[in-house]
Amino acid sequence: TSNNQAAVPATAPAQQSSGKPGKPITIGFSAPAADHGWLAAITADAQARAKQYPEVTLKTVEAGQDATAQRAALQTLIQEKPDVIVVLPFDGAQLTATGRAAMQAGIPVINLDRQFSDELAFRVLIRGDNYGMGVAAGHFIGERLKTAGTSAPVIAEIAGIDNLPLTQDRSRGFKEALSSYGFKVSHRVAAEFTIDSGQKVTANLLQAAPKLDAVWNHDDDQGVGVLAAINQAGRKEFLMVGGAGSRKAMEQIRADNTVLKATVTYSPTMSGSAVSLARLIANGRGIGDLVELTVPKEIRLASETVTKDNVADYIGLGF
Amino acid sequence: MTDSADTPVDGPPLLTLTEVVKTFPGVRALDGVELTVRQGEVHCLLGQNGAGKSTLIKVLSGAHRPDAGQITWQGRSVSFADPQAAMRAGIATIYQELDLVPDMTVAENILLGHEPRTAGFVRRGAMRAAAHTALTRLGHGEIPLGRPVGRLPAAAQQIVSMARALSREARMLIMDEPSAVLAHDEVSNLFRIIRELRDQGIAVVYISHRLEEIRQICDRVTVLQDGRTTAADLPATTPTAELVGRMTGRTLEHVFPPRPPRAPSGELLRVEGLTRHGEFSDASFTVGPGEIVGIAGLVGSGRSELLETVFGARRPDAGHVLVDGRRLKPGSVAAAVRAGLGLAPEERKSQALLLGEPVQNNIGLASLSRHATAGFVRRGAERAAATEVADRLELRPQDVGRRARTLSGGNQQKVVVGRWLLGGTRLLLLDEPTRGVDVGARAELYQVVRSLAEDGVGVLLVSSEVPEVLGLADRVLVMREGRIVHEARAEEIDEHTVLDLVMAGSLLEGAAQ
Amino acid sequence: MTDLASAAAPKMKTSWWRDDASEPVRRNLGLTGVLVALVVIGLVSAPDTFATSGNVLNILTQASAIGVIAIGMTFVIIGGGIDLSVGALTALSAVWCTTVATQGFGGGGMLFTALVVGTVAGTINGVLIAYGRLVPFIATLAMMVGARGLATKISNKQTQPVNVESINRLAENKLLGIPVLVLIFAGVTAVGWVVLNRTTFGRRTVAVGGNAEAARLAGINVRRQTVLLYALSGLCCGLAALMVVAQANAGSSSQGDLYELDAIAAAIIGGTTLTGGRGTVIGSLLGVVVFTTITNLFILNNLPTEVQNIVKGAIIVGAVLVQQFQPRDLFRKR
Amino acid sequence: MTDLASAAAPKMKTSWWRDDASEPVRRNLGLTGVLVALVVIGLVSAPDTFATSGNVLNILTQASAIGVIAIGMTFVIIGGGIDLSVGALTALSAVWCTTVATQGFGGGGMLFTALVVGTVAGTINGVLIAYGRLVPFIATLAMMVGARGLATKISNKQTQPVNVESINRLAENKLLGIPVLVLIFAGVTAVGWVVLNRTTFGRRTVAVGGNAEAARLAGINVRRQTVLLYALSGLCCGLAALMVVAQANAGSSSQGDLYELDAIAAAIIGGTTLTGGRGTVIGSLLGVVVFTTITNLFILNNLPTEVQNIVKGAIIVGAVLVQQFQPRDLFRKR
Ligand SMILES: Nc1ncnc2c1ncn2[C@@H]1O[C@H](COP(=O)(O)OP(=O)(O)OP(=O)(O)O)[C@@H](O)[C@H]1O
Ligand SMILES: Nc1ncnc2c1ncn2[C@@H]1O[C@H](COP(=O)(O)OP(=O)(O)OP(=O)(O)O)[C@@H](O)[C@H]1O
Ligand SMILES: [Mg+2]
Ligand SMILES: [Mg+2]
Repeated sequence: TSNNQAAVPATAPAQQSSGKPGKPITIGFSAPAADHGWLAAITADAQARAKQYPEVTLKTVEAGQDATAQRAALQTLIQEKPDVIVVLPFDGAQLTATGRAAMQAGIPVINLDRQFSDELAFRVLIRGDNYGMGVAAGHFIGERLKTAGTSAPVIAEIAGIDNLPLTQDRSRGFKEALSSYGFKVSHRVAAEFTIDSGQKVTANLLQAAPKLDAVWNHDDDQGVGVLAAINQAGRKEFLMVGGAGSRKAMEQIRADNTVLKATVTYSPTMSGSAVSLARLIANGRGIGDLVELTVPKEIRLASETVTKDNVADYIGLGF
Repeated sequence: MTDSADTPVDGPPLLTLTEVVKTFPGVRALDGVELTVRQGEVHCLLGQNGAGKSTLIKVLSGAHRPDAGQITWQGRSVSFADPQAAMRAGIATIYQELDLVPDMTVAENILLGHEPRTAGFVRRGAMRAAAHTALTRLGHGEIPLGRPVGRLPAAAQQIVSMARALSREARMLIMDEPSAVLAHDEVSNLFRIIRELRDQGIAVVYISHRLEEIRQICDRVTVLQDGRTTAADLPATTPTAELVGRMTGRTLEHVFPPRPPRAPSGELLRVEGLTRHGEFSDASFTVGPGEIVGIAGLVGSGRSELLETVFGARRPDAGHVLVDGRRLKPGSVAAAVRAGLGLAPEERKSQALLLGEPVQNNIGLASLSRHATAGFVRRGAERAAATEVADRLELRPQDVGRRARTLSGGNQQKVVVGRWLLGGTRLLLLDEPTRGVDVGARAELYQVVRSLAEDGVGVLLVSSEVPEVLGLADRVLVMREGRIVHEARAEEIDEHTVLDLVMAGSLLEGAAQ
Repeated sequence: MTDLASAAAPKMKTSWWRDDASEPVRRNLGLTGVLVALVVIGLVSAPDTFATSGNVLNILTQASAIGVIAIGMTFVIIGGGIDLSVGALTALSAVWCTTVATQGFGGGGMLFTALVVGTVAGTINGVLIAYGRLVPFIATLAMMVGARGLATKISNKQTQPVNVESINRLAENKLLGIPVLVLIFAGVTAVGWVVLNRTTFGRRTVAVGGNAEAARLAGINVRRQTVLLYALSGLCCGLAALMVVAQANAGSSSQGDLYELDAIAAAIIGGTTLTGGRGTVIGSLLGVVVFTTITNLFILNNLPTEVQNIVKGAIIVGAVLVQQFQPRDLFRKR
Repeated sequence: MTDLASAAAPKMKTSWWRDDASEPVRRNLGLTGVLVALVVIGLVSAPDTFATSGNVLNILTQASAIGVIAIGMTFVIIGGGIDLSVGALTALSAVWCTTVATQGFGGGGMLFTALVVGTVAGTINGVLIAYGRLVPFIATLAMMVGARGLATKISNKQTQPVNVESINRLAENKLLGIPVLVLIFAGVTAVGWVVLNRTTFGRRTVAVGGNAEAARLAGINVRRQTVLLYALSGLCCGLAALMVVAQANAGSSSQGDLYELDAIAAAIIGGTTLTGGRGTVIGSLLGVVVFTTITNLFILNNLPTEVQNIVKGAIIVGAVLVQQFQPRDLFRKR
């Protein structure tokens, strides 16, 4: 399945810095459990990555359905004293206390993607760039419409779960990027990161906007539903940009037979990298080509724009 | 029994109702009622099922608000906004429909709404004491205070609601058919209390369908018909014929239809050694086609259980039931119904009726497939059949489209019996069929049962009213502590003997406990 | 006293529609009123988009899957139960009928699978409740959790795209200008109405829900009826699952999320009582359409989600109040 | 006379566990059995982690917030209602009490705000139901949607970190080695038990739920009682909100998600009947602990979620069956 492909290209850098296997290492890993491709890939990539290192054992605890459940999971994990903990929290702020607790217990915490509200709660933060994602989508759409010479275009945004801070960051980036072209978002709907919700809100959205020029959909998972709705309405007049970068989305971009012309990445491979960093920290090493002797405090992935032209390079990373 | 007519009371009017009107959707339940109750008298309300008695007392107790009319209580014109108001004014009520909370204990039910309390905390000791006093006053100290009333038999539940009314400080006590669920001898016990109350100057409004009770306890009688007062302040000595006339507008010649001479031949139902531990044991008897067999016994002697077990509603621990010599599948109502049995259970509301459904659907319930083709109900046919049954039972109001909830108690009973008439039943099991049914309707029901018998239907009748058993049945079984202790042809046995047999049982039982 | 007198007057006038027998009708009248109100709001707030045939059909299409489920739910609730597992069963059927293996059998095979899976799961609910004597709430809650888990396991958390054209095109297809999905919904509603009001099955359902003991003593096999009811609900879920799959062109364990809430809400706002024994198919139909219309209105007017929810809450309350309103309430407490 | 009397008295015809008076006890016995079974499973499957005091306290802490809500829910259900809004009210109170403005007043101010917000919202539920005559399901559903929306609006979709030390440390603080949160839960349970079993308020709750008409005829103000019940439930949500906030060191509109389901499930599995009039506080307490323990077991054995859910469904069914099992059923069908 997808995780293998995800892992393969990520292997390359691993070899350089890892060198010979060190002492056995236990890495605790916790991510929200959700029926969602991206989150599934996060867990899968971490596991695939861990397999690369014979001395590393990855102890995954599924975090259940909400922050409370994940807190319970982490507290149990802390009691088992792994060498490092990699955690993608449901909500950074709500799990900061637990992160801090782990650090105080002498376990370095690698904070994946959703940032703790307290610096003391993590040793390394590695995350994607939600704001940047919105910006990328905004620029792509802006450029396309400008070159097409569309004046006062109708631009719609299909957000994910709306009361997540990350959704807010994405929307903000999108809005600000568009405004640099003098454009604005004229229709904004929010789905739930699920296919169903994607289909429903889009079907309604297409009724609300009889004519569209561009659409940004935050999430390629719900994108399946979004595209289904668009096909059912037989609409073709606009271009659409996806988000996160699922394999299916990239295939559609390559095939270029749908309204989907691009997607802005938010790659789950970061969890693979997090495992590698965890290993380095456990061994007190730094990142190979960097001067520093230890792993830096923060790493932020850039959100790249995958189009027909460069899709070949990225399709391997699609989840 | 002392004839209370020789103690005429002429206190000042405690309560007067003038021109009271209460309408329900489609019905004028009360249509200008006049009523005067004097201090320290026992005032009886008479009327057919649906005459408006219960509605009237609900108006008095603040449970319903009248649409029009004047209520004068102790000389002041009042309108009770809710039951609290009426209670504060000193009116306590025993409602016809048991007004208890099944999952609360006897003690809690008795003091519900006026629990002895300090700072919101129930004083449980005081509560139990008060409850016990109320119960012992009714001669029932033995009812366990800590048991949820839902687990008491109907009779005991009735005692509990009476105890509740008594536990209030009242100037007037209203009793809506308190004797309906009481066995013959419980009633005289009840009368003892009523007289005590009367002698304390408390007015009692008493509703019953049993005219002989009126004779024993009442000072004055008011008769209602179709929500109107047809006669006020009659002396209790008024001849039965006249009372019935005022109630029904007709004259009632005989209550029990004549028994045909011929002894019924053959056998329809055979019960052999039927037993359910703790309820009844080793019951064996037969019922022939066209034969009416009555079962007499005390409340709690296990007659209902026996009936329900014969009907397959309960699974016997031993013994079996045969119809036409073929064994019935034990514990299967469906099998019993297929074999032509029909049961009119004891608790009509909880065991028999779909209160929210039209009468038609209630009557048709047991014979759905009979009026259906390929699973589709032929509603025309069903309606016709139901209407016919309704006519035959003189249902009031006749309209079979009416919801069962809105029927008066007696008429609801008719609906339950009607269900089996429609079902083409060959053996009818009746548990307390005339409970809460008025004189006229009773006679009609007896007629129906008898005519069914004449059409060859076998009938097994359970009743706490010995005269009813003796008057209607061809053969009588006496039950005691769950055993059939005596069997005789109705002509060969009299009320006194039956009571003796029944008593003996309870005496033993009393000794045992 | 005077207030009593004055209170008497209006009573007679209004008595006809107070009559219990006509009550379901009245309730539906009420809901229809609510719907009309929503339409007016739509016409005013989004004049050029709301009334388009496209949008109306869109609303009905959105309502179709959940509507089918709501019909099944209506039967269960009238029968005195409740089914919390409908959402999960939809997901399970959707996932099961979109596995690569199943898709091999083509559209027919997928439909068959969806229906069987739903019905079997529903039957299990029924057996647990009727013979295991579990409280419906708990039994179906367990099924809800379990079925969702099973669905996730089968799909291995992946979205399963559909390659069967007949299914993929189902959502686009129209008959006489009406989307097939809407026609299915209409069909199910019609059948549901007939079954409830014209068949012995429907009668037994009402009897079992209204007074189980009475039904039992009238010779009705209460347990069998109960099992059938939950099986029916499961069947509806299976059908709905295929409709959802057709709309999404994919099956996923995340489908049917919280459908149980929508279905129950629709049935209850449609006049079905949770205590069982009464309810109408038409009411549930209207309930579903009302909810879907509300959502549509929000998006047409481009309202932010949080505002949507606040307003939605208010609308629900308003709707029920409108629907309950009776002139006599002005004069009467009881 | 007296012998007749005794005739009317019910015979002791059944063994003790059939006697209704002892039924709640029996049910709780059953649940305790289930709990014991779970503990055994824990000891076997995770010998070195499960029995640690740390883990046990962890379980109880996890149970505390939802437990407090379940107690309030128990009262509402016994009173013949249901409250779907508890999760949303928790979120609303949590968000409201963590706004920068509120935090200005310190811990006390936050507690006060949380309690007031919860209670007021609960009271609105009660008024809608008792005086607006809305079905509890619909009224609280509307509140659930609306309150969640309002919470989102107030928090402006951001998580609100708490800077008040007293609150942030609340979750860590212990008294005699027992976490404060657990103590609060214990306290609420105790109070709940006393109120239900020893006060007129409690008894009237049972009366209203068991037979509203009887309660009315007995002079109980049914409507007032109803309002109070929902207010109480709201109050519990307010308290729970503060506990959740203390654990998360933050308030968010996503908190309390699906708590309504857990709370209702806990109450019902604890023997409270949805039809009202019957239920026990202890039962609900056990119900919550059972559910939390199940989750904990899964994490200790770190099963993947989908498996967790499948097994969980099975366990729930099993638990209830165990708890219902009565020797008598072996030879007596009724
Ligand atoms: N809640 C109600 N809704 C509609 N109609 C009702 C209601 N209660 C009573 N009625 C009607 O009012 C009339 C009087 O009923 P009521 O119960 O007072 O008669 P009753 O004299 O008590 O009869 P019974 O002797 O059988 O108890 C009947 O026609 C009955 O159908
Ligand atoms: N719901 C109940 N719970 C417990 N015991 C009951 C219940 N109903 C009846 N009993 C007991 O079962 C036995 C039979 O009761 P039941 O009232 O059916 O006898 P019965 O002869 O039919 O009296 P009735 O004349 O009231 O019909 C009695 O000992 C009674 O106490
Ligand atoms: Mg009456
Ligand atoms: Mg009986």
